[in-house]
Amino acid sequence: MEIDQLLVQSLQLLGLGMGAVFIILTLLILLITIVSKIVPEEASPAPPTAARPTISPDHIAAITAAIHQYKKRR
Amino acid sequence: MEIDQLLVQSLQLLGLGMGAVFIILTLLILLITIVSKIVPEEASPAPPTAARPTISPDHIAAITAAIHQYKKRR
Amino acid sequence: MEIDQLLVQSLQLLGLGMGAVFIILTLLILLITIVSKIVPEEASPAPPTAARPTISPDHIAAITAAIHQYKKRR
Amino acid sequence: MEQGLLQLWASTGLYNFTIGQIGMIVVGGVLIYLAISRGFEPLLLIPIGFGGILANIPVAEIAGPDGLLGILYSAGIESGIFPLLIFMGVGAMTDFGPMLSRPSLMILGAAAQFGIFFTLFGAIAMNVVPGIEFSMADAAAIAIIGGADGPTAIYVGSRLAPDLLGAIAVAAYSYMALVPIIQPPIMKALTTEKERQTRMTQLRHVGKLEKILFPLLLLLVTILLLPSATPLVGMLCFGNLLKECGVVERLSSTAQNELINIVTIFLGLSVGSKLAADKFLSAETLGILLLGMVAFSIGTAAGVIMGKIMHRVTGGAVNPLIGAAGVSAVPMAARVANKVGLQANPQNFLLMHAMGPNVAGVIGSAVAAGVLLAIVS
Amino acid sequence: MEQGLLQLWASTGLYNFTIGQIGMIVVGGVLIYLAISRGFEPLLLIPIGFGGILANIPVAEIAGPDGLLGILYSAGIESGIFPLLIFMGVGAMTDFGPMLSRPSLMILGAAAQFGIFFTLFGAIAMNVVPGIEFSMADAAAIAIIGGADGPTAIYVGSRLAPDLLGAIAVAAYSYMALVPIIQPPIMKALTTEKERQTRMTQLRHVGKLEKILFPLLLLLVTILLLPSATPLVGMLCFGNLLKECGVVERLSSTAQNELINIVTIFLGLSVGSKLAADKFLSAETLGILLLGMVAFSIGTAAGVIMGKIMHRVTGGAVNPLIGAAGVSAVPMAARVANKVGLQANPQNFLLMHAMGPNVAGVIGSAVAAGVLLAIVS
Amino acid sequence: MEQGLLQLWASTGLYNFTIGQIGMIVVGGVLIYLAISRGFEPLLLIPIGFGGILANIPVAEIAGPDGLLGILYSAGIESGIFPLLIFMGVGAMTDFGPMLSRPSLMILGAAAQFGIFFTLFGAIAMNVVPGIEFSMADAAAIAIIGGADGPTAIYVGSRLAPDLLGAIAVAAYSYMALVPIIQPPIMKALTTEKERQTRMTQLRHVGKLEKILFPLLLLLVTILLLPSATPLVGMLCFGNLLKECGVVERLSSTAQNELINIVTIFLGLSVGSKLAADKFLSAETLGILLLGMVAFSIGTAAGVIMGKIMHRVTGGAVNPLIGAAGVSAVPMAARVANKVGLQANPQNFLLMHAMGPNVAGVIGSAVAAGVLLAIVS
Ligand code: NA
Ligand code: NA
Ligand code: NA
Repeated sequence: MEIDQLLVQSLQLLGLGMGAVFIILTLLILLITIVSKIVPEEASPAPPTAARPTISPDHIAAITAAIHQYKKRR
Repeated sequence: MEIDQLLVQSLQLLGLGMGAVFIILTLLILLITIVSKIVPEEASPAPPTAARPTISPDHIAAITAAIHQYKKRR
Repeated sequence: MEIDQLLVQSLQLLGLGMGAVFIILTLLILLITIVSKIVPEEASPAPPTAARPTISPDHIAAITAAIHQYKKRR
Repeated sequence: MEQGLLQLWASTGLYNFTIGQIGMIVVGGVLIYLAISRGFEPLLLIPIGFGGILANIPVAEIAGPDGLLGILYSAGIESGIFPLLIFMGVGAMTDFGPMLSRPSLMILGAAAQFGIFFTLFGAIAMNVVPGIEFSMADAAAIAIIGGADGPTAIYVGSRLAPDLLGAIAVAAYSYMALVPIIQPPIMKALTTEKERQTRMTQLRHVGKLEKILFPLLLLLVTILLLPSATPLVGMLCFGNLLKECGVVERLSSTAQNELINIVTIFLGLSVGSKLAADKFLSAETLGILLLGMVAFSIGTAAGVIMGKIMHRVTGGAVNPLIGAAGVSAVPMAARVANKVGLQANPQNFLLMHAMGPNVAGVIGSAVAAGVLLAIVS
Repeated sequence: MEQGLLQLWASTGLYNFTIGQIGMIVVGGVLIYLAISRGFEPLLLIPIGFGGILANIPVAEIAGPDGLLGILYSAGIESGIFPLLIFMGVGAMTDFGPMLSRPSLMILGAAAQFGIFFTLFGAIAMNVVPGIEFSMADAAAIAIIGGADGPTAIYVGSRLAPDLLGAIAVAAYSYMALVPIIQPPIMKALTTEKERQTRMTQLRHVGKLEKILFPLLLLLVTILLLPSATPLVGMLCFGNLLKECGVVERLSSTAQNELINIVTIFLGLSVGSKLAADKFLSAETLGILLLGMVAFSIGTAAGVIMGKIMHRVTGGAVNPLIGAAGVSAVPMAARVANKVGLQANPQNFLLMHAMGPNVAGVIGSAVAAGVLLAIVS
Repeated sequence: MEQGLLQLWASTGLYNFTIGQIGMIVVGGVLIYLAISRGFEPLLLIPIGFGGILANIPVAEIAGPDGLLGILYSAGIESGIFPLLIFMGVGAMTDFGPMLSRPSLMILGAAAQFGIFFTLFGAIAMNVVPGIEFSMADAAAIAIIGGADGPTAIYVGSRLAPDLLGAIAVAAYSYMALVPIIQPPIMKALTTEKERQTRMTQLRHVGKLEKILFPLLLLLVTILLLPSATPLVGMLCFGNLLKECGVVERLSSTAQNELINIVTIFLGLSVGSKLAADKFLSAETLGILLLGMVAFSIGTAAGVIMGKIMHRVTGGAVNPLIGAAGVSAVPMAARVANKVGLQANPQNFLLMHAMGPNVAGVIGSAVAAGVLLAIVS
């Protein structure tokens, strides 16, 4: 293909591509905004609670046992 | 194949299949029972010991160190 | 192939192989020695420091929280 | 420019959608919804549902031979590798202790397989319905839903009726999730209040050596009598041996964690790739869903009835409710048995007693799968 | 003996080296050096660099069709599986919360993709230089470097211009590592001190349900408008759904840890296998490196300019610096925005505000990739 | 019905067994027994033994081209991928520090490779025994057992003599497990009490940079002199670089944990698939077992003799016992050297001193493998 033709085609791609990117992201902005209005407000979780799920009951059991052993050893 | 023939065949499969399942599981019951008689009785492990292996020495070391740091911080 | 020929060939392989192994490992000894001279001496790390990195801040946070919960439960 | 725009427009989903694809994307979404908000076997139904969505996207050909799902399907499902690795992981996660401590209860896990073979018959009979045409292989693949065991169903389905695999897998996992709804009415209808109140004696302790020997014994019996079941049973036994032998902890841990997780993701997506509109949206899928329900119900009933027989024979030492756990659907069915038992008698903890028939049901349906593969294929 | 010695000598590297191979082994060593001592994206550049060394060893043919790297390449890159699995892992690691809390900032992630398409034009224009010959497919593959997203670049590169893949991947990851050096001068040149001092209000809390719905919405929009982007976007959404749905913790954990680690090792080595001397040591590689730099710079500039526009439009509610994060290069570009912001105003914490455009940039470049794949291939 | 019964009976193992298959299932069972109750390299011998059982099940064809083991074998062993990934994991687990702190001891790891090449000669000589016919390739594959390194043996075996792979792998791992029984008598016979009492001075500290440079140096030397060894040595170096460079902790961790575990399971099962009766139950297997024993013994002796030479040359600074660790069999052989040293002098801790020759032995046998692959194949 001639370079002129390629240049024209790449300019077209620039237009199409940026167009697609903007259209899709704009659509997403709209949808996200709509969803955030529709979705019932969550009670924002209290900070101390948020920390809890990272510690599984197994972990706590293990740590509890470890503390036990630690105390016994001394 | 005619449906009649298929129905007959599927009835045969019902017999063969349930037969195989029962024979194999019954044989297993026998074998398991025999094995449980032959195998020397294990001293059943004391319950507190059973809990221990889930905490590795590394873990205990880590936790011990953590308790240390925790105490120091306060 | 005649077995005599194979035996001769395997003797050759013995020579070539052991030669290659010794040459390569000797070369490595030389290179390692040279590198150990060139590379600036590291301050050898203090032993207590070495133990620390195995406990991540997250871990400490988790354990701290666990200790908290443990204390509360009692 | 105009040409480019046209080309882009012609490549949009909006331009290319068929109604069937839209339907299947909705089906995929429903599966994901059920998995997330109703807790329907999410580990499998989320990947399957998502795979179903991806497979029905126009133009992209993700389930085509060069697409991600197509490649995963042919590498892992067509070859049988994925379900076998899952079975290995299941073996590495399963404690056969409760079963070994009272082996006679395994007979409950045998009885419940009646659901499979009755459904086979039912699937063939369904051929009288116009629009439905099940071959013997199709019928066998559908019947295995009654095994209430996901990897077994996918393994048999992929071997005997790959076109129906999507519907079979969806039915199998959906009904496994529905076990708490399907089973209790059947269990209650077939038992008296007094039977349900039966308490069972504590289980004997099972030694380490017995647990190590069991997978080897199971494999041996299967080799001698039903080699066609050995891929499934063998991998189950291998996984269990890794777990019980105590000397390859790192392999056992990987088999029941990272490896099974990786394979679950791939298997789910691959199975989802079979949720293609033309195969799924048909009278046959309705038939499969209906037959799957029948299979679960009959299996449950057969297990409970065998439980009643054992109740009589043992002079009341067996609570017939645990027979329902024989369908497998591990560990859901055992929990259901426990729950129904607690309703009859709040002191009546059947969970560990039901685990025996429950895991025996896994073996039972693997054996049933072996029979079907040996004779039908 | 003599013959054996000769055979052995004729099989040494010393006897068989070409100057190009030596050059590429040095290049591999330099990449490893930069990764270790400069912290240049070590997770990728160490495997890529090492793969490059292995691929240029004479005689051994490690990158040949029967060698380890060759097999990995054809199984994982040619098929597209590796970058897609990486994208799944990225999805499972990404918190879209900051983006969802202020969706309008996504427009910054769109603007920064201008770097991609401007570079496409530049690559075609570069054909006037003698010795450089870029087809439209080559140009598109090079342009995607401007997406500042590794797996996207590798996916598009492997589809459109596999011969250039080595150079494209090296350029993409190198410039991602160089973001803290490339971006600040551009950001400062295009903004006033006062603009950079702009403080932004705290982000609203985003609920769990919004986070679960987002990957499904994103997939839906992509399906409708640009199916050719759905392999990439789909796997990103799948990974993110695993993370956010909260019911498949073990799958999410595996996807973002072991699985992505395994695939990263394989992907890096495979990409390195494309650092063959005859392909890499050419004028075209210089062109690619130059164009990659242009792509990053233009993308940054476009993001910042769009940031200035938003600054005006919103009456000063948006700090234009966060526009630079729109190129993606997660999370490096967001950190750079934060750092430059702190220089202007020590109370000005932009990190979380920049994360929105930052992850939007990932989506933006996946969309751009979809356009290129739909029209060019 | 009758026909179905016959079909089922004709598909049982009982009906189809050959005596050879029964024999091999027993062999598999013995391997598993040794692994579990004697601690014989259980990580490999349990999967190999189990794979051997599965491969000899009649009818099921699990080791056939469409069976699980057959597929794993061709994907991972025939291609060489599994042993190379294991080697990467070994690299990521190996600390070359003790070797680097006193590099001269590496010569012990060279000397012990004499076991390999002497065995090559022995295998060819064994052709005079009727019923045994070893080609040069067979002999080379058998000889590598003397390298006392599992993945190297499997890699070379799969390249040069796939039919003998089962026996070679079984011999290699069995003798590695038997090192505490095979080595001490040889070590004691060749050394005086006084030599064994020799204490060694503390090791110098090895810096981080030296550790990072070592894998690159090793690779460089191998590239220059013996490219045919670079697949093995390269992956070892890659793994070690991941470990030592300190910036890709997550890749290093995955390489030495989940990834090597997964590959170990697959590799073991695949190797087991080569325990087919017709190949294994032959005079040649006996020959291989005998030659393997010879290889370990000669390698041990050669290492110890070189140790004695170094003892003299250094004026008593080297305990000759650590020469035995030069065969590799990491870390078993180093522990054996330590134990025998403690018997002679309870204050004599040789473990860390023996680790140097021990890991040097891994490099030595990889180099030997390179020579064999370059000249024999
Ligand atoms: Na079942
Ligand atoms: Na981007
Ligand atoms: Na060795």
